[in-house]
This record gives sequence, structure tokens and C-alpha cells, in this order.
Amino acid sequence: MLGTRELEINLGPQHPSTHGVLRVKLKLDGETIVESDPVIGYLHRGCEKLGENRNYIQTEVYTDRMDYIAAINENLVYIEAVEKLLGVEAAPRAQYMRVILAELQRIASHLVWLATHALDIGAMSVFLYCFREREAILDLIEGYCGARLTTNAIRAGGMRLDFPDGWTGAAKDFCDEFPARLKEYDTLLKTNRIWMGRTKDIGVISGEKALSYGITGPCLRASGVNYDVRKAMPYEVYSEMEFDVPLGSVGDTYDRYLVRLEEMRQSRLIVLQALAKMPEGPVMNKVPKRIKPPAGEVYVVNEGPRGELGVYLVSNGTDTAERCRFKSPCFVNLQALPELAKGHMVADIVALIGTLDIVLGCIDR
Amino acid sequence: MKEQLIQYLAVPMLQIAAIIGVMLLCVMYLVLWERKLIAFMQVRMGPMRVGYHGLLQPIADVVKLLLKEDVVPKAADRWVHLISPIILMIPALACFAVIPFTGTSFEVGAFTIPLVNYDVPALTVTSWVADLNIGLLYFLAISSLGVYGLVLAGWSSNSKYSMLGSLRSAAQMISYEVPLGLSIVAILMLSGTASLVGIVEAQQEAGHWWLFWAPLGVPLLWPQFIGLFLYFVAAVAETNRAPFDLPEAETELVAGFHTEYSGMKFAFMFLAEYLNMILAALIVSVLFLGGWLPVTFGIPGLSELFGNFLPFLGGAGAAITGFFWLALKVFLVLTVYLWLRATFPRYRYDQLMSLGWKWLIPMGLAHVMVTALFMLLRG
Amino acid sequence: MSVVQRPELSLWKRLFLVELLQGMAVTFRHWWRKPTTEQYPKERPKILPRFRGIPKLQDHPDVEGILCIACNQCSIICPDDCITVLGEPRTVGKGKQAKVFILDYERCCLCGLCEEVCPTTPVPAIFMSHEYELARYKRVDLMNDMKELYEPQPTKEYLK
Amino acid sequence: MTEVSLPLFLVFAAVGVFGAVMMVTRTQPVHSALYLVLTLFSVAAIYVLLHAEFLAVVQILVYAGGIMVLFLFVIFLVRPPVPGEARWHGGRHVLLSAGLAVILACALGWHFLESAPAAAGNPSALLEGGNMEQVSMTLFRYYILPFETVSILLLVSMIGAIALARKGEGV
Repeated sequence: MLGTRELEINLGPQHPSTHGVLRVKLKLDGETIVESDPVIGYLHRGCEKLGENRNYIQTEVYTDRMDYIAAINENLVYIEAVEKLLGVEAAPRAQYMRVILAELQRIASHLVWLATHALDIGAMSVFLYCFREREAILDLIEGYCGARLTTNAIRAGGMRLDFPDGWTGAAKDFCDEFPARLKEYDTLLKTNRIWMGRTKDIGVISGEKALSYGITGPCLRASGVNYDVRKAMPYEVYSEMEFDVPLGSVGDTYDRYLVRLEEMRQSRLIVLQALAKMPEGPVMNKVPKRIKPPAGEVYVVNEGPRGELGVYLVSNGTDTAERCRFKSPCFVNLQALPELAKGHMVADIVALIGTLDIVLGCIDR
Repeated sequence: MKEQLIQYLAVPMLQIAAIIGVMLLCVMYLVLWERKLIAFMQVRMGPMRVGYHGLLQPIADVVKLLLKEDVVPKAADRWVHLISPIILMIPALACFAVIPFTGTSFEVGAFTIPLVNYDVPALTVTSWVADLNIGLLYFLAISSLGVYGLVLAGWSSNSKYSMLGSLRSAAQMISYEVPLGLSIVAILMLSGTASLVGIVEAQQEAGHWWLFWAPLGVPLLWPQFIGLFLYFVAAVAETNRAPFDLPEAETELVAGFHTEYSGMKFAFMFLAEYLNMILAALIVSVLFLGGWLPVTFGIPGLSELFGNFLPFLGGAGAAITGFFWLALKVFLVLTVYLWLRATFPRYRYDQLMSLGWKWLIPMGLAHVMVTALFMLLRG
Repeated sequence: MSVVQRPELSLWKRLFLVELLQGMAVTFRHWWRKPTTEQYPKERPKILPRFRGIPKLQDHPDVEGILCIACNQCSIICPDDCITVLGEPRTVGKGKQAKVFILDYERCCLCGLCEEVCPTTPVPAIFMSHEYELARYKRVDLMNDMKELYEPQPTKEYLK
Repeated sequence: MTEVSLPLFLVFAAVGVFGAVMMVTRTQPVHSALYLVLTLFSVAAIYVLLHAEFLAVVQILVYAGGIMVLFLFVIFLVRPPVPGEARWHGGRHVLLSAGLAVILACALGWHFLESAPAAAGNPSALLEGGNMEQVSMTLFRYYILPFETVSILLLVSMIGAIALARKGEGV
């Protein structure tokens, strides 16, 4: 006689909360999610193939456009791979500069995450407050390299340019002002009962399961696994920096929120330390103008804002890579969405897409 | 017969026309105030282009909505799709019939209509269209009809998002009508009448707003604060405003029940939503905040001073003063509405339901009991 | 490493909606802060010295004639192949100079590599200008030849 | 009835009958429900004409505002409409329903003819001070025991319905 049927819904690709162009096929029982199936590929631009057809200098331009929220981290990991192929090291001052810029970019990226995540859950004002602070960071980045998002700032052997006059002072000013702003976000969200209700115990994933999915970055640490590339295999001058790796205890959306907020505080500390320790000197080591690394292959990882960014390069001795592959943390993290979403309400799916902090440019490449 | 016709047909018609006109204007500027206020709270500026600081923006918006193409989905039920914005709009407007905007009535002297040489006798025009002895119930009954508009809009669009939005809204409005009604019951008991005019007059007699009703003479024991809180929360939920704006939660359901609406039909839905907001604020002001009574009401000396600050206009001055105080109260209540929207995240559907059924309804029942108890003890 | 604290609401805070009111206080304070909005066409953004706008050509008073030596390096490094250069013998001195220089803004990604590789002294012949308004009515307007590349873009004045 | 209310009554009665007829003849359940709402409204309007404002408001509040919305809810949820599925069941059903209608009309007519003068009651008492007081006095003073008994009965049936509906879920 009477039976129930599942309702199928297409969340995206045209939808206000899909962070780019993601499509999620949802099967609902009432408002409860029975099954969710992310469909990707709407933003595919063939960055990896382009990396095999453009030379090493040109390919960096494409890395800007993969994870457009955190371009400097993408630049950095790619250039590190090229440097490893070439067998050169960055100039000491440049290494500090890279850390400063990468950490600022991490703060900016986390701010975008917080902004969109809060907006997904309905807190409008946090969105604009976060973008105000991000604007300050983007101004710093623009002041350094001339572009806000598509930075193209790092070169094999060091940095393209030194910091302009007054830049370090401005960066310090930002770091001084930032904790007060973070406190405001805490007042609006951290202890807010609606926010807690919407995030606590939503999308719980255990450390073991997170590892088996291959999740990295804040999402993994929120599940209590202490793995941060900056600590595990330090690159650049991270071994000289003192910072804390925040871990979560439950592994739910609220933990992921707390972990990322704490990471912003730690990133700020790293920036301050690096600014204080930065030596004087040239920013570029001697590197041939035409980059022609010897034949060989490398795989380099570093810690992006979303997790472990990886680059795999195979050189055949010419100025163009034989193989160029990028490991995107977002892609791996998104895999866990069906697992996280199962049994939650349809409103939670947007919170979960938000909490995974995906950038579709990075997933589809 | 003719006099009756004027008294019972012509005057109410004019009143209705005036209320609709003024309220539509209010809605236009409420939208602008919403955009401006939320912008200020988000360190933005809001509309700045049309007119001085965007003051003509509402007019531009109306023109835009009027000229927009009316899109009806192919699989939609055309008739229901057409009438649901109207169904949404009519109850919202009909509720204004019982609202007393000011206490003193206007005296209109006898005059002659020139062309037809018709003598209109002297009239006393009140600020309300009808003073029903069941005014509050009328408000509850009529406002509960708005849900049809939402439900049918969602169903007739033949879209899954619209459908989910309308189902949510129906459940939400039905469940929050109960705490809304319960919070009103205490006021009903205090006033001893369900007429909105009677309720304000009862406050005038009591010498204070019902919000500050202090039973047993204890100065800072104001049980109606709970009533106000209950009413306000329930009204925010009834009007589908943040943080309870689930039927149109844009991050989940795109735009909820009005996803498939455009142009004039969308404008109607939009108007109805804001009319309901104004209505809820009016009811709060009348029930708890003393309606047209001045803000200083109950403070000796000041009360008389601000009761009529246009004494040279006589009765009309008092009427305008009352109108001003009511408008001020409504404006403040609406500002709180918008403030909430600028601050809070959105509840989830099940949380909203449990808040309504597990907290607000028991609280409402307890509130009625407590008020009744205090009234009994007082004798 | 350290485990983040998960705050719990105390009963007192729960009952009196303390944290909700605190949140409202934050938005209320922001009400009175100066807006960060930039009224764009009316107010112009502050351009920082290193800003990378659209690439343009320039000459230098120390060098006679056209600064560009048609070495094609910018055209080679360009990841989007948006530069076309044809050379001719220099009118003054020896070497080459640009005869045709076409820049397709439609494809340009503003990466700045062309400026970086330009070998001319004392300034690079192709440089990242501070112009950023690229909207045109026709796509063909985005193809710029040498004459247009030398001209600074006229800036419209917005009164309103 | 006064001179104004007679034409009004005729209008509302006609609308009510029209709504009722349309309700039973529509194939689309949602349309039927909407016509039923129309009928309920005209009945409420007739209550107003009879000076039973309270009853009119309650009619709208309970039937139109509450029960019919739940009806719509159920119609939406049960299954999407399949056009053309509803069939005309032939003469047998028409005969049966016509017969029932005639019997109902006879019964009602007989009742009203028999007891018309007595049923009018005392209209002046109804008009005094609004009939909300009248209704509440009747319900909560004179008939408090039956009223409470009925509410307990309703509560029990409600709980029973919930228990039956959730049987399969092991509650």
C-alpha cells in the first residue's frame, strides 16, 4: 500500500554553496541523507598536461591557478620540486621569506574557509569580517609580488624580489592586530549555541578512518592524528620555528573549526618568528637562466592550508618535464564526504562541504 | 442609508487604501533599511548609487521587479503557481485591519463633494479599520493562512528544492503558531479582552505597559519579559527570518519555496514576507509595548509631556503623536529583527523543531500558568 | 602538539543567552566602525608600486629610438603565447628593433614573466603597467598593436 | 437577517456550494483541497453573518489554518500526482452517491422543518459582549466535565495513533 521512496537531489553544479563547481548527487529519506556522491571535473583545465608542455618556469604560472585560494603554497611546493631536480638550494633569506609568505597565505586561506563555512551555516557577518582581514593579507602579498591571487612569486633558487621597504613593518602590524579580530570571530561563533549545534557531532570521522581515506591537513589533525608535514619532514626553515600542532579530540566539524582557528594563531606566531630571525643577504642563489634539470624524478610534499600538497616531476634533461603530477589534498579529502554525510540532514551537507575546505580548482586541476 | 453607506463602506475603503499604500511604502524602505543596517554591521555601505546614499534604491528595485520577465517552469501547475503569491499577500494585508495605529480619532468636518454636489456629513474616523472584539484571534487565524501561499508555491513549482522549502515552512509555521498563541494568552488574561484597541486601553488604565507588569508590587519582577521573548522568537520563526529562515535557506535550498519565481510574483512574495515582519512588530508594540502610548508612559510628569507634543493641533496632534510613538516602537523592534539576521548562524530543521516543541511550548504553558497564578494572588 | 579545548556553555550562560547577546554586541560595535567599502569607479584603488597590470611597451630617453630590440624572449617565455614580435634593422645604431608587436590581452594572464626576461637596459621595454581596466566591447579591441601598447589607457572620469 | 446580509448570504452560500462541487469533481487532489478551503471560508463567512464571529475565526484557525494544511502535507508527501490516473467509476457510484445525498437532504430538511423555531435560541444573548465569553462559559463552566473527557479521549487516540504508526520501528 504505502511505501517510502528516496528523494534524489542534485546539489550543484549551480548551487550557492558548492565552493566552485561541485555537484553532489544526494539521496534523501525525508531530510536525512542516505547517500551522497560528489561529482567533480567541472573546473578541469588540464594543469598537469600543461605542465608537461610548458617549461619549468612557465608551469609555475599554472600552479597559481590550481589552488587559487593558496597560490603561494602551490608555487612553493612546485618550485621545491624543481629545486630538488636541479639540486640547488634557496638563498637563506629567501627561505625565511618563503615561510613568511606561505604562512600569511595559510592564514588568508583559512580566513576564506572560515568565511565561506560560516556563510554556509548562515552567519553572514563573519563572512565579511574574514574577508576584511584577508584583504589585509592580500594587500601584503600584492605589495610584495604585484598580484593578489595569481602570485607567481617564487623562483628556483630563491625569490624573485626582496621585500619592499616597509613591508616587514606592515606584516608585523597585521600580526599585532590579528588576535583581536580572531577574538571577535570566537565571540560570534565559537561559543554560540547555534554554531555549536550545527557543528558538534556532525561528520565525525575517527583518526584511523581518516588515515585510511588518506585525509591530510587540518581535517586529519582534527581527528587526533598528529601529522603535519612541517613537523614530520621539515622543509625550508620550519625546523627552526617553534610552533604547536593543534589536534582535535572528537573529529567532528566543530573540532575542524577549532583546529583551523588555532592554526591561524600558530601561523601568526611563525610569521613573527620568521620576521625576527630573517637574515640579510641576497634573495637569489646562482641558478642558470634556462632551467634544464638533469634526468631524474622527484616527489616533494609540503603542508598546504588544506593538507599535504605534493608534486611529482620526471625530468628527461630538457627544459620541459616529462611527467608532471600534482597531489591535491582537497581531492583526497572530498572522498570522505559520503562517509561524513551519511545519516545527517540535508542542511549538514553544506556544513560538511565547508568543513572539508575544498577548492575545486585544486581538485579538478 | 446614505450615511450608513459612507460610514460602513466609503470610510473603510479609504482606510484600507491608505493602509495598503502606506504599508507598501514602509516595506520598500524597510528593505532599504535592512540592506543598509546589515551593511553597516558588516563594515560595508549598502546601496549608495540611486539617490543620496541609496535613498531611491527601493523605487529602482520596484521598477526592476515590475519589468522582469515572468518565468513559469514548464512542468508547473500554472494556476496554482499564479495564485500562491496572491494567497501569500492577502492574509498579510488583511491582518492590518485590526491594528490600532493611534488612540485618538480624527474629526472630519462636513464638506461637499464639488461635482456631484453631495454633502458629506461630519465624521469621526478612527485609526483602525475594524475594532473586533476577537481582534487577536482574527490576527492569529488570518496570519495562519499565509502558510498556504508557501506550501502551494513550493508544490506548484514542481521543483525539489521548492518542495523541500515549502514542506519545511509548513511544518515550521504550524509548530510556531502554538508558542505564539501561548505567549499572547497571558496578555489576553491581563487585558480581559481580545480587542487590540481594548488591550492598549487596558494598559493605559493599568498605568504601565504590559511588559512592565509587576505582580505583587515587586519592582523588578516582570514575567511578561518571558512573554515578549517567546512572542518574539515565535514571530521570527513565523515570518521565516534569520536565524529561522529555513524555508528559504539559500545555502541549502537555493531560495526555498520561491526558487522558481521571478518578476512580479516574486515581488509579491517578498512584499508578503516584509509585511508579515511589520505586522509582527506592530503586534509586539501593541501587546507588550503599549501601542500608541508614549515611550515615557508610566513615568510621572514625562508621560504627559510626551503624550501630545503637538498640542496646538488639538485632537489631531494627539493622534499624530500616538502614531509617532507606535512607529518608533515598530522601527526599534524591526531593527532588532535585522540585527539578529546580521549576527546569528542558521538553525537546522530538526533543531528548530525541537526548540519549538521542547522549549518554547512548555515555556509558553508555564508562562500562562505563572501569569495566572500571579493574577490570582493579586486578586 | 596540543589538543584544542572544546568549550561548553555553562548553565548560567545557557539560561540568560549570554553568548548570543555578546555576539550581538560584536555586530553592534561594527555598526559604528568605518566601512571598508571602496566606491570603485568614483574612488580609485591605491596602486602599489609593484602592481602587475596589463603589459605595455615603453621607451627610455637614454636610448634613441625604440627600446625593444625584438629579441623575442618575452614571446618565448609567455605561457599563453600571447605576444607576437617581428623585428627589422634598427633605424639608429646596430641590431634589431620591433617592427610589429602584438599583445593579445584576451589571453594574457598577467604573470609578469615577459617583464622579467626582457633584457633591455636601463628599463625593460615591456613592463607591467598599472592599468587594470580591461573590459572592451569587442574581442578584437583586446588585440593591441605597437601603437596602442605605447599609449597609456585613457581613464574615464566618473562623477557620480 | 437584515437587508444587507441576505444578498451576502446568497453569495457566500453559492461560493460554498460551488467549492464543494468543484472539490469532488477535480482529479488533481491539491485542487480538490483548495476548493475545500474555499468552502470552509464561505462557511466561516456565513458564521459571521449569523453573528457567530468567534466560531468563524475558530473555523478558519482550526480547519483552514491547521487541518487543511496537514491535508496538503499528506497529499504532497504520499506521492506525486499522475495525470489522468483518476478514473470515472461509472453509473453505479453516481447512483449511490445521489441516493445518499437525497437521504441526507431529506433528513436535514425534516429536522429543520420540525424544530426551526426552537433552534433559533435567543439571538440577543449571543450579541451581548461578544460570543467568546458565551462559548467559554458554556465550555468551561457548564460543560466542563464532558469537555475534559473529550479532550482526554482525543489525547488517548492521538497517542494510540502515534504508537500504531511507529510500530514497525520498534518503539
